[in-house]
Amino acid sequence: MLKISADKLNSLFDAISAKQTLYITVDNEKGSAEYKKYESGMTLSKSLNTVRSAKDFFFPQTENLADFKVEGKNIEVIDVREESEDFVVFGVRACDARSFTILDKVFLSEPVDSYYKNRREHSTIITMACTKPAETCFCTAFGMDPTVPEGDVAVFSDGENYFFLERTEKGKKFIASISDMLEDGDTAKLNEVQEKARNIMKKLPLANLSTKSFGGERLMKHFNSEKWAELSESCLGCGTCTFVCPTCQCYDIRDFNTGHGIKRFRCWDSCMYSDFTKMAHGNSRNSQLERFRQRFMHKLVYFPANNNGEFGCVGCGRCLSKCPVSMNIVKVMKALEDKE
Amino acid sequence: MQVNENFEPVIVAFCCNWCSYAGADLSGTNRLNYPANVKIIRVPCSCRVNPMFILRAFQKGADGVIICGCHPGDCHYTSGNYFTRRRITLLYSMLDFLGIERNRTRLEWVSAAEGAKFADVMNQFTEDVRKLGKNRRLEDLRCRKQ
Amino acid sequence: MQEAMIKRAKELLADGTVNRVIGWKKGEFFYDATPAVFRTAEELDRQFIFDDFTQANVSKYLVKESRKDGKILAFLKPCDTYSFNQLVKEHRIIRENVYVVGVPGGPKLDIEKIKAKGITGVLSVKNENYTLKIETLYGTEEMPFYEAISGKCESCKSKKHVAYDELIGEDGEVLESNRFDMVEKLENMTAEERFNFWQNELSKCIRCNACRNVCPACTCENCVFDNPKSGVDNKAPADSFEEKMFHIIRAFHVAGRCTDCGECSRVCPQNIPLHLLNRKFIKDINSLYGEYQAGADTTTKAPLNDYNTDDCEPSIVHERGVE
Amino acid sequence: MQRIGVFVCHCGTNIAATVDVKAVAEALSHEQGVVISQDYQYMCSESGQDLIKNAVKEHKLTGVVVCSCSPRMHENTFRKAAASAGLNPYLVEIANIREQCSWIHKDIASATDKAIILGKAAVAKVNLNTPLTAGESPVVKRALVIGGGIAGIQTALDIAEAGFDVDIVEKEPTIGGKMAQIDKTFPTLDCAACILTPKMVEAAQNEHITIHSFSEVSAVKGFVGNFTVTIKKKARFVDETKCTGCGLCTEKCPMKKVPNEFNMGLDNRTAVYIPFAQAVPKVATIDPNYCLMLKNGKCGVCSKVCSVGAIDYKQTDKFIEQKYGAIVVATGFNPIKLDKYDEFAYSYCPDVVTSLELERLMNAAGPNGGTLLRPSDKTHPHTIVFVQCVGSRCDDSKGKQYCSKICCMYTAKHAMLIREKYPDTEVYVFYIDVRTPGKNFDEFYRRAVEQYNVHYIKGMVGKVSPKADGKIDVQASDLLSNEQLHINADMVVLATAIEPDKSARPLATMLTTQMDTNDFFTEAHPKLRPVESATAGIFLSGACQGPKDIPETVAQASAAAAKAIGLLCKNSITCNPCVAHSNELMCNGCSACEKVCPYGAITYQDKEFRMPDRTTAIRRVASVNPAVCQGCGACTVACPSGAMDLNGFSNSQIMAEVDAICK
Repeated sequence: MLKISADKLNSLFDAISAKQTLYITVDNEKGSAEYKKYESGMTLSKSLNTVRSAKDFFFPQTENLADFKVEGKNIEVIDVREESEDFVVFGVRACDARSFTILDKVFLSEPVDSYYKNRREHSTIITMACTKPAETCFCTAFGMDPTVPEGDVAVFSDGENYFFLERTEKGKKFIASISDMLEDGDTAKLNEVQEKARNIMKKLPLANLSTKSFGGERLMKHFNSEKWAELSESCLGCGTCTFVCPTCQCYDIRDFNTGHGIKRFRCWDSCMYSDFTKMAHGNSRNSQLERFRQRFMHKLVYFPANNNGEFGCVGCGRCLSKCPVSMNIVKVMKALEDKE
Repeated sequence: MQVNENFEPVIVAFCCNWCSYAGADLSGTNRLNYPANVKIIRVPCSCRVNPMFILRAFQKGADGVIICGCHPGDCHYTSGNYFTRRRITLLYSMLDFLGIERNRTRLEWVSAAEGAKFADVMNQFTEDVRKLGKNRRLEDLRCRKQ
Repeated sequence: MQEAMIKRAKELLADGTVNRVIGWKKGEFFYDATPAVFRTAEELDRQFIFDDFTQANVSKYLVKESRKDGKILAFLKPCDTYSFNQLVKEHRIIRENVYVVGVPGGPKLDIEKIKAKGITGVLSVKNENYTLKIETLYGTEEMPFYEAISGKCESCKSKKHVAYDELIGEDGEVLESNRFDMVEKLENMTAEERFNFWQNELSKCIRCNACRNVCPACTCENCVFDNPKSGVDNKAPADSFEEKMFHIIRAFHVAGRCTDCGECSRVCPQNIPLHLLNRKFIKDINSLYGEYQAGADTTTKAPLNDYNTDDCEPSIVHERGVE
Repeated sequence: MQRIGVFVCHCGTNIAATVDVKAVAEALSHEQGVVISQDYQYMCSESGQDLIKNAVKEHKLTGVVVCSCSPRMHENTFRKAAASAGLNPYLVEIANIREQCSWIHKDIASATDKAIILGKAAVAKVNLNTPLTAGESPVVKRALVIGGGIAGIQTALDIAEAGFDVDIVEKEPTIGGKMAQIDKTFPTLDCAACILTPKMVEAAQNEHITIHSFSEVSAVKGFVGNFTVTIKKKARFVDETKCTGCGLCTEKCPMKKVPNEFNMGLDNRTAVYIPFAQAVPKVATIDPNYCLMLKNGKCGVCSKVCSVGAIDYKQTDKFIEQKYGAIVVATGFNPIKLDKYDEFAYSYCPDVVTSLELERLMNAAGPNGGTLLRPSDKTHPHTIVFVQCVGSRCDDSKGKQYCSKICCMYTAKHAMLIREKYPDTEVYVFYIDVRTPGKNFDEFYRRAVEQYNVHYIKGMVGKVSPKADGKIDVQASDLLSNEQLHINADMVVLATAIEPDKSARPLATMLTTQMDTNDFFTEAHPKLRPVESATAGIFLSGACQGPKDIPETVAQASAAAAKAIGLLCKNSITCNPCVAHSNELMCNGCSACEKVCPYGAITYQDKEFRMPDRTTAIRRVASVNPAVCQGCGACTVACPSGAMDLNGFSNSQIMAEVDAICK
């Protein structure tokens, strides 16, 4: 497999960023990881994952859709879409990489979301295989192998070298574009590292989490479960889980009056919010129980019902560590799963 | 700091109906000049001024915000300006804490008889804000004029 | 302590003093307890937990719980009792419907602080003579107890319970804390440094509303930021203004009411030190209008609903610190 | 859909000379909702107003903006014009382009730009205006006067004279107050009782006046025009309707050692008593602290001797509730307690007395029948020292910071009366300043010095020490000659500071009126509304508002009466519609608004609501009484949820103005 030694990684980044915009994961001053536009001298984060997911690249928190210019009583509509440039994201984990497939199902099916599509097409996703999963990880429950992540290119580290594996056509082209910096490498040590990681996977506290109790066909059983009252009791109705979630894709469209025109923008919304899908007649889900149920039913029942059994969760574990009251999808799954 | 001579700050002045708005009228009656940058919004009492109004002004492009009310003890509603004083002191202190320039905000007590003071205050405040230049630290980029 | 609490809760359930108990429920791991209402002795035995990681302040839940049928037993740590009192004072909690049992406070530990040390795959933590022995998927790690103390406990203001019907364990004292040190440090920076500090911090905000929704002072029926009729409603951080507006106004709305419980910063997924905004107001109020601790009692007039005829002028801002 | 008319006034050349009015009208015609935009020479003229009226009708306007002079000049004019054309007057907004634009700017371009922006702000605001209707609230044609001293009596008499019913609530068994205790009045030296008691009788006999003596106000609800007051009639154990005031019971009562408060405790009265001969109502009262029957159940003499059977040992406090349109506070004053002034030996030397005690000592109805004798040995005093400013103008916490105002004059009066009656008595007055502003006041003081040879010494008394021989050593400094003095005195009289009656503070809370830090009631405006409190319908009479002498008190009492009559004359009062209102769905019930309301206009109630999650809940919500709210808006900022908003100056209206100005 083609590889680059760890000490040359930054020169690789320099080379990539000379051609197109490169985003890598870096540690911020508080020790948590985030995606940042690469600038010379930045070092790749050693953290397992970023606090915010990689969905931001394709589905940013706020996005201007159109401007309306108001002059007197005339209104002019201005298309504000910018031509996206090609960009590379380096260091995406398996879970986030899988989230793109889920988001694609939403945004790229008819009617296609052209804003999203535009960014997807211009992106090259370089994933990073996991070697040290956290106790909150449960991607395996959704059929992922984090030691061989998806993406355009998968990168593996054996501690001394980074190995590059093409996974798509786009990935192949990308590797070709940097091949002068890569060399063939011995994967013996890598195999060891991967084997070790796979063994850890089996020992993870959530390794036995099962999705077999969920899916479209279980709709009424789960919808009518009495457990929701207890499960949702502590929910604060904030949007933390939604906003750190790599697969949550709901948004609101709003107009902002700048004083000299209107900006129509969309922004992330959360089904946990009391004003979510508020319409002229009021709210469709009026209690926190209903809102809470909606979020998890969507991920575990409605989404698979509409997408050939694919769940709307990738097991990244972000909501497990970020929920202010430690309520999360794992607790919901365990409470609702078949007990026999 | 470099002063841009051509920069014309947008200044919002909230004036209480009973003292400061009348003071502003008096400075007009006495033909006392102050810059046209100052635009007055009439409120019943300085205690009607919600911190949200002040932030809103900065968001939409104001470079300075000044609140004027009756002198303490003279409030038409007996105690309104005492509440104003506490609220606005704390708010201005918070804006300062966030690094917003101190001279962009002010509170002055101007009575109905103090037309000259009103003009002086507005002249001084406009100059102070002009020196600071455009509000950048508390602006909404979407509202920036092209 | 946990056993004593369960025992007492079962007694109070049994003798009919209360029909529910609010406390903390065991999580998936050792550190992720969830605030929960327990209705039976069996539930308490099976799920009730009180340990180094049960940080959450349950007083806010009592806004709703105290309006339900029957009395509820609430286990409150010293800091939680301040929030509780403040909510009673504002008529948000119906005092008669709550039986408060004061329980000892922290220092609580924060799993995030352990993880921030690069320790991952954490399976259990043991405190041995103020050294934490941490079992992980990758072997055993150690770190000093004090480095894992939760941010809100690091500058604890009081170990005294200001409201309770009974106590388990001893009551403590109001403490001399160093909680204003960071505020002071910022005050001593130049305006530009302060601006850069906050610009950097607040730009991380994702407007998830965790700070607001966990805050025991933020119990509005309808928050101005959610109310389209308020004219200031917004949902998203945008171009560096909305998040400033949100956090300034939120801090202002809780000024004189915030008890400094520290929940806002604890829950922020982006680790923004939001409590510093509230502490700035508390520090200002203390120095300008006299020492005031929100929630210390249920009668004192809140500083922003009060005044003295000889209060200082806002120009005092110009006279202090660095521009 | 809004249909707004904009009218730009030239004001002759006042506006038009510096503002391009045509450009303003043109620019505003493009604003949201504007259907007509015109300029005119004089908008306030009749034809200018017609322009508005016609446009309202012709264009079916939903809002009007007049760009003209200050709204303080002609807002009402234009509101009336709009109203006469059928448009709600509160749909009119004024852009002040004269006082705040054309008159202060010289440059036409910038003045015009500013005028356009001010006009845009007014249009933005009027887009959000809502029709407002001034509410009306009926006026109960009855007044309550709290306190039956000279202030209360005068106010009650004046209100009754105008034909309105008025009740006096007096906490003592008789009306008359402090003036009844005074011997002579300055500067005329006429007898206080001779001028006061006819007024007391007049009050008692007036068919419009009801006197509730030995009573207190225990609760006040309601608002201007419609107060509901609970009056506690304290048990006096004598049936007022039966007692004839014959006084036989007081003669026969065996308990004769009760300190007589009317004579400042300088002599004794019986347990059943009538405070003084001319008391109104002249009804006996039994003091339960001393009555043997009430204390031990053994005696009953008064009951036996009472020929009309008025004695009722079983009487209890009674509460009556009455509605009033106006309330006048006349709670008066008291001398301060002197327990902190040990240097004057007041607490242990009986010959050191306060000025009010001296009044009783000199009064013909007093303990000595009008002969001035030392309280200790009943001998004639030959040297009397008066000490001024005892507790007044103090910087320390012992006394009051203010000047008690009346002491200089009554001391001159005392000195003069003593010198007149007892020429062999030497009188010394130690003073900081002598303050005698007032008609014939300075002449009066000069007479004391020049004709009566009263020794006025500028300086303070340091120490008063009773000596073994019964004399009193007064140690003082003479600031003018800069020497220390020792005066061998027989009596010392302390001109004690006065303070508001202790009942005033709880009363102010009940009335939601403001007080200053000294517990004097605060007037609505120190110059222009001196007899009104800031709370509508509550008026101030006499020393409860600040230290006053009798003529001033009476003048203010009549002024307060006039204000009360002005209110009672109306059948209903029109309320300012620009008042706060609470959106109950958003109200948290936290009471923040209530705490900042200067008028007590906000009350809370528990109401049942259907919640968004389809449950019902009882919530505590605020409601604003529009008749009491004055529209300051303090509550709107105290309210974190924005439930509280202000008509005419709503959050969205003000923000629309901000937006228009900043864009």
